[in-house]
Amino acid sequence: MSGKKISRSNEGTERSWDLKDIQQLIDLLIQREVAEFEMEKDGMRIRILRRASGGTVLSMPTDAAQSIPAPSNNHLHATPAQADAPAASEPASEEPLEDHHVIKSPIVGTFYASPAPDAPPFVDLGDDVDVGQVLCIVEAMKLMNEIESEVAGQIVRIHVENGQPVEYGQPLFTVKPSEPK
Amino acid sequence: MSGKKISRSNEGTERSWDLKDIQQLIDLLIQREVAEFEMEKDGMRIRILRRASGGTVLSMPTDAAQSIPAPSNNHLHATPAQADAPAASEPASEEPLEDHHVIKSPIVGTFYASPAPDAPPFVDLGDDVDVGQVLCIVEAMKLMNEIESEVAGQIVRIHVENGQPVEYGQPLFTVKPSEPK
Amino acid sequence: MFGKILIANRGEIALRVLCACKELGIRTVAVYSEPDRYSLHVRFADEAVCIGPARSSESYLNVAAIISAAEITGAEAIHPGYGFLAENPKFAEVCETCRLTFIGPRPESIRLMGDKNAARKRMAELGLQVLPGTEVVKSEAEALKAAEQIGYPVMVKAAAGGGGRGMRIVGSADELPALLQTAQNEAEASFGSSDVYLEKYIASPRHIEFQVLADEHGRVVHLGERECTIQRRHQKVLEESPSTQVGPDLRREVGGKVIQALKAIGYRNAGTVEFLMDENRNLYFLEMNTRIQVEHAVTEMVTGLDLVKLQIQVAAGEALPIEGDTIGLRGHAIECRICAEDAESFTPSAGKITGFHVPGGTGVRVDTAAYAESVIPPYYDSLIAKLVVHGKDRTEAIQRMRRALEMFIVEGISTSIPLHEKILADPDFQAGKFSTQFLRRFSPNGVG
Amino acid sequence: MFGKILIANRGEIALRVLCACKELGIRTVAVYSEPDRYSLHVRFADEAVCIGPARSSESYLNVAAIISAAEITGAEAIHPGYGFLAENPKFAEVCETCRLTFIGPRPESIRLMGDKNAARKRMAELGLQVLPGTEVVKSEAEALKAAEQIGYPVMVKAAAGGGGRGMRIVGSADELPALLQTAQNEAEASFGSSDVYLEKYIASPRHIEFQVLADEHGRVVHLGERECTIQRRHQKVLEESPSTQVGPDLRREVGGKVIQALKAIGYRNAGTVEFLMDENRNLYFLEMNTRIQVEHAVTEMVTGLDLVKLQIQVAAGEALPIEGDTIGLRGHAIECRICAEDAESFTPSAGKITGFHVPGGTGVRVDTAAYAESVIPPYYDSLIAKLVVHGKDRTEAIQRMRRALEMFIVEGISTSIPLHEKILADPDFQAGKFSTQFLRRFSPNGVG
Repeated sequence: MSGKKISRSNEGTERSWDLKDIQQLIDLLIQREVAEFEMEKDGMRIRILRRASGGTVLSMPTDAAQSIPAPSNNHLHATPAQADAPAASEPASEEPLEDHHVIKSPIVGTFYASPAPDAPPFVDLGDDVDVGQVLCIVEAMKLMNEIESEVAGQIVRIHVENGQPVEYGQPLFTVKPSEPK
Repeated sequence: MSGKKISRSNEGTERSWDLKDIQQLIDLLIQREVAEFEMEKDGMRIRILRRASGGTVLSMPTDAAQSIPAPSNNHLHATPAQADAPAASEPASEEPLEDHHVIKSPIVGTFYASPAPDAPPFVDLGDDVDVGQVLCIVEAMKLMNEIESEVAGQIVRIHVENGQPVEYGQPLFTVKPSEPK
Repeated sequence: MFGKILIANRGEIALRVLCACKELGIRTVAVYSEPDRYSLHVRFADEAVCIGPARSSESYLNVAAIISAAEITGAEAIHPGYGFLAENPKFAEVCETCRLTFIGPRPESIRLMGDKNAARKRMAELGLQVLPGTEVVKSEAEALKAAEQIGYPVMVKAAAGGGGRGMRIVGSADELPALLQTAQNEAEASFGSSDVYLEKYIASPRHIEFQVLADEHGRVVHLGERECTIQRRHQKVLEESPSTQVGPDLRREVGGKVIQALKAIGYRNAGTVEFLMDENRNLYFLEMNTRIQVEHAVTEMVTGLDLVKLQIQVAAGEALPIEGDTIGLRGHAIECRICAEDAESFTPSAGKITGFHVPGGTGVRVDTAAYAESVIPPYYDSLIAKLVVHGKDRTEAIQRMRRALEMFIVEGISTSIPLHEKILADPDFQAGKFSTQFLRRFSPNGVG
Repeated sequence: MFGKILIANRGEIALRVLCACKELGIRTVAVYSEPDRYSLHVRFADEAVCIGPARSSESYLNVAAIISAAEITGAEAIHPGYGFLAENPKFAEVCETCRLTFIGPRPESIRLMGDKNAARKRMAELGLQVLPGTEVVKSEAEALKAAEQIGYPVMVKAAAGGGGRGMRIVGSADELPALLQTAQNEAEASFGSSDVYLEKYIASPRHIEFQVLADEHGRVVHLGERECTIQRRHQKVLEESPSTQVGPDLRREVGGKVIQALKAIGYRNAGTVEFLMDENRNLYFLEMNTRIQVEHAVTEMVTGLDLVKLQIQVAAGEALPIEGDTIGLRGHAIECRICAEDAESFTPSAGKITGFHVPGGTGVRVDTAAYAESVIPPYYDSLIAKLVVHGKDRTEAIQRMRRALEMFIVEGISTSIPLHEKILADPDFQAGKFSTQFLRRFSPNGVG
């Protein structure tokens, strides 16, 4: 989204800021109780906003800039797969581990876990899957689109339920990749 | 009037800011109780906002928070006496020294430096004045209101010119108080 | 026409007057108190003068400072908006003395209407119906006779009273002796005087008002009525035009009487004649407001006129470009007063607005001086925006207002938007069935 | 009436449709691309579905994703807004196939009007005047004869051409042989074909369009005209209704012909018939837009109708509640398209809006999906707001627009507000004297 966070364009002349500098800066701001810090320099821009423990501010986890929140009565937004909805209810499990791979729906449609109503699901939690293995079907306009795994590994989470509508980019499965050989 | 930036054109080359500079700056701001600081220079921009212990930010203390600026074509705002206007033109002299005392107009009206058109002014630059000494007249609704000095000391600045309209709170004189005995 | 006008007000009405001036090519002078330095009425005025500190008595009510501001800026006229100095006859006189045109009625008219009892007597003489009542009643016999004439129910009221004490509603002659005695005792205990009088009692009144405009050449017109029945503690909350209770015949009849009465007192500029309506649609003169009102926008919506421009034009001596009683009211308009207050407790909610989105689209008008990052100071009126809609009929206006309220976002402070949503969703409101008691149903303590 | 409508668009028009649905009590489904996740049309919809990444072809033009979104949410109808899929006959057909009501004309009508040449021929057959012209001219003699019939000046145009190449304006018969030759040579060099044809040349045309509405029961009405002459590179910049050049007689005459022609082709829903007007006020049919247009709001202002609501109602099979040709146009309306672009260079200006204040007050309407802290993405149309005013006459509308532009504040990005201020201040614009060339005077390189 607008991706203006930390854009390092010309990091030649200046000694550019690295993570460690930023960490020190944040610690400094905390220590000195600075509420807001903004700096722009050589195409680089840093903005740090600290929120006091009191201030109820509609923080939208990733897109903190937005002050007008998305609809709360939104049925699709309320599906467990939505990035921001479940964060409150089950934050621990939602936070994808760094090395895990999330398979998202490439289209809008209806999620089917199995090839036919009576058939067993393509995959179950804990199953090992290979690259290219079919994980589910997303039906759009009467077309059954098979969704394949992009990585080899173990299914550690199934984000949606059979028959549930999914939107573009909605997480379907989390796969823990196997150790690279 | 927007003049919300301190832009000192191009002095020297690029001594860029590092963490230590920022730390010193923040400490200075804390020490001097500055709530908000903004600076722009050679494509670099820095902004620091401190929040008083509490949170409810009704503060417009230093104005910088306002993104919609006051009118630029405002004749009264453009008088040299306005706090924010002259900062750009003569920043050194405008910044009142900590121990100096600014005598402001208690009413809206017209400033007269002397008791009558042909008479000499009540006070001149460099004059010593006593507490209660009349410094000028502000005429409002045909009434001549004598403005007295609130401190004893030396007139180091006269902010307005004879016959000039003044608004409530507009600085008239800066007095350097005499040493306390 | 004036070259420069000083606007002696703040907030949305200062902006409203400023808009009219800009459209007429008149330069504007804003005045402001210290906390209002970054207000939009300052931002958009050609000139602005700080007239004092936060406290109204030292700034927006500071006559000397305002007149001085007009003098040092060379303004030729002063528009007082509503509130503050708008109905202060002395201020209007000072303006005259200082050769500044006061954009409003003559001081005499303001003074007459400021004395509510005198105004009622005068308007009764001039043909307007007032609530039937008596002087102080000396005896039970006299009270019974008077009540018979007025017609039951009647209200016994303490002459020195207020706040509901010494007041009794009497439904029939049987009840009168006992209740008269109670009221007298209570009046004696509360106010040190047992004097009471009788007045007709309206159980479920509606508040109806007529907008008028008069020029300096003897022309007076009315622009139809507004329904202002939805009130909380005598503060209007929501207004409409036209009223569902006033048809063309009643409008013509009462409007005509209003015009005659105002011609008789030589009224000029804008004004509003307020009535109480009983269950039989009788209208009783209550009082007259000698200024532009908060709710003038609903009249603008159904007439297509710009009332503030017309105020300025007639103050400059121009003739009213409108024929009396020929105004056609088109469609239906509703205004919601959006206040910075808690919707449950009604306590004011000042502070910084962190997020702000005003609704737009067909038939929606918003008058506000607020914006994202602006600060609502705690010193003044809590009205932060007027949301006004126009529809082809009342049904469409209600639907439009509901969607507009839903799309009005104010973050950082609390507002009365939820209260308005409740009103608009109420079946009785939608059916047009309500009285000044209506809002009690939404009040935790039953105070309307 | 529909229970749920999917809005296949973004920005202000998505919000506009959403408002109409809310007022009709219809639930709404928004669709959005990834960067639009925090847009107001998502915020205010009852449901919202992400349909793809930023690129339009994969989101707002992605027919499969939009149809799927309608299916999974149970929407019964789709409103396409303007742009994107609004004039795509295949999309309208897919909707039909999927038993979704496409809120717009039938696919055949969209297809007919999408072929500009076929549309012109058909409308000429049905009685509308079109620009006189020829097929490809074979010889100088034939060209001279045809030009005589058309009347000078004429335009020689490359049959395969575009972009001004192979085009020559011919003022008289003397000039024709040489210019014909030049045009043919240029056409040959540019397009590999020397074929040219002649068309009547209008030096200072005005762009006039008629708004129409048709229901499914054979009723077609027109809602008067809009003047859309102020254009830059064939993009409308400012629109008005009515046109200073169209009086009641011309309106009735051309409006009547338009209604007849559209009845003949069985047109339904909203549409706009565009004309070029020459110096003698002859109107030549140019093309028809088979959708709601950006500038529909000026027609709403002068008619008091809600065109999007009417679109939905007729799509649901309701009869038009309007009699043909009985529409009275009240007052005058102007719309300025406020775009996120540099006012000098016209390059788009995307980014975050840091300060935002929309003007309000009498006679001002703003349609926008922008707000303070919102981000204008660089992927889509640069239109961020429509500022529309209504006045009792054109003079008042111009005064009102000037003050509204002055009070419209957008910080953080550049907008076309300064360009509009220049247009409104121009004496020729104020006098109503302009052609489609008007904006060249404000362009550094003279490109209008």
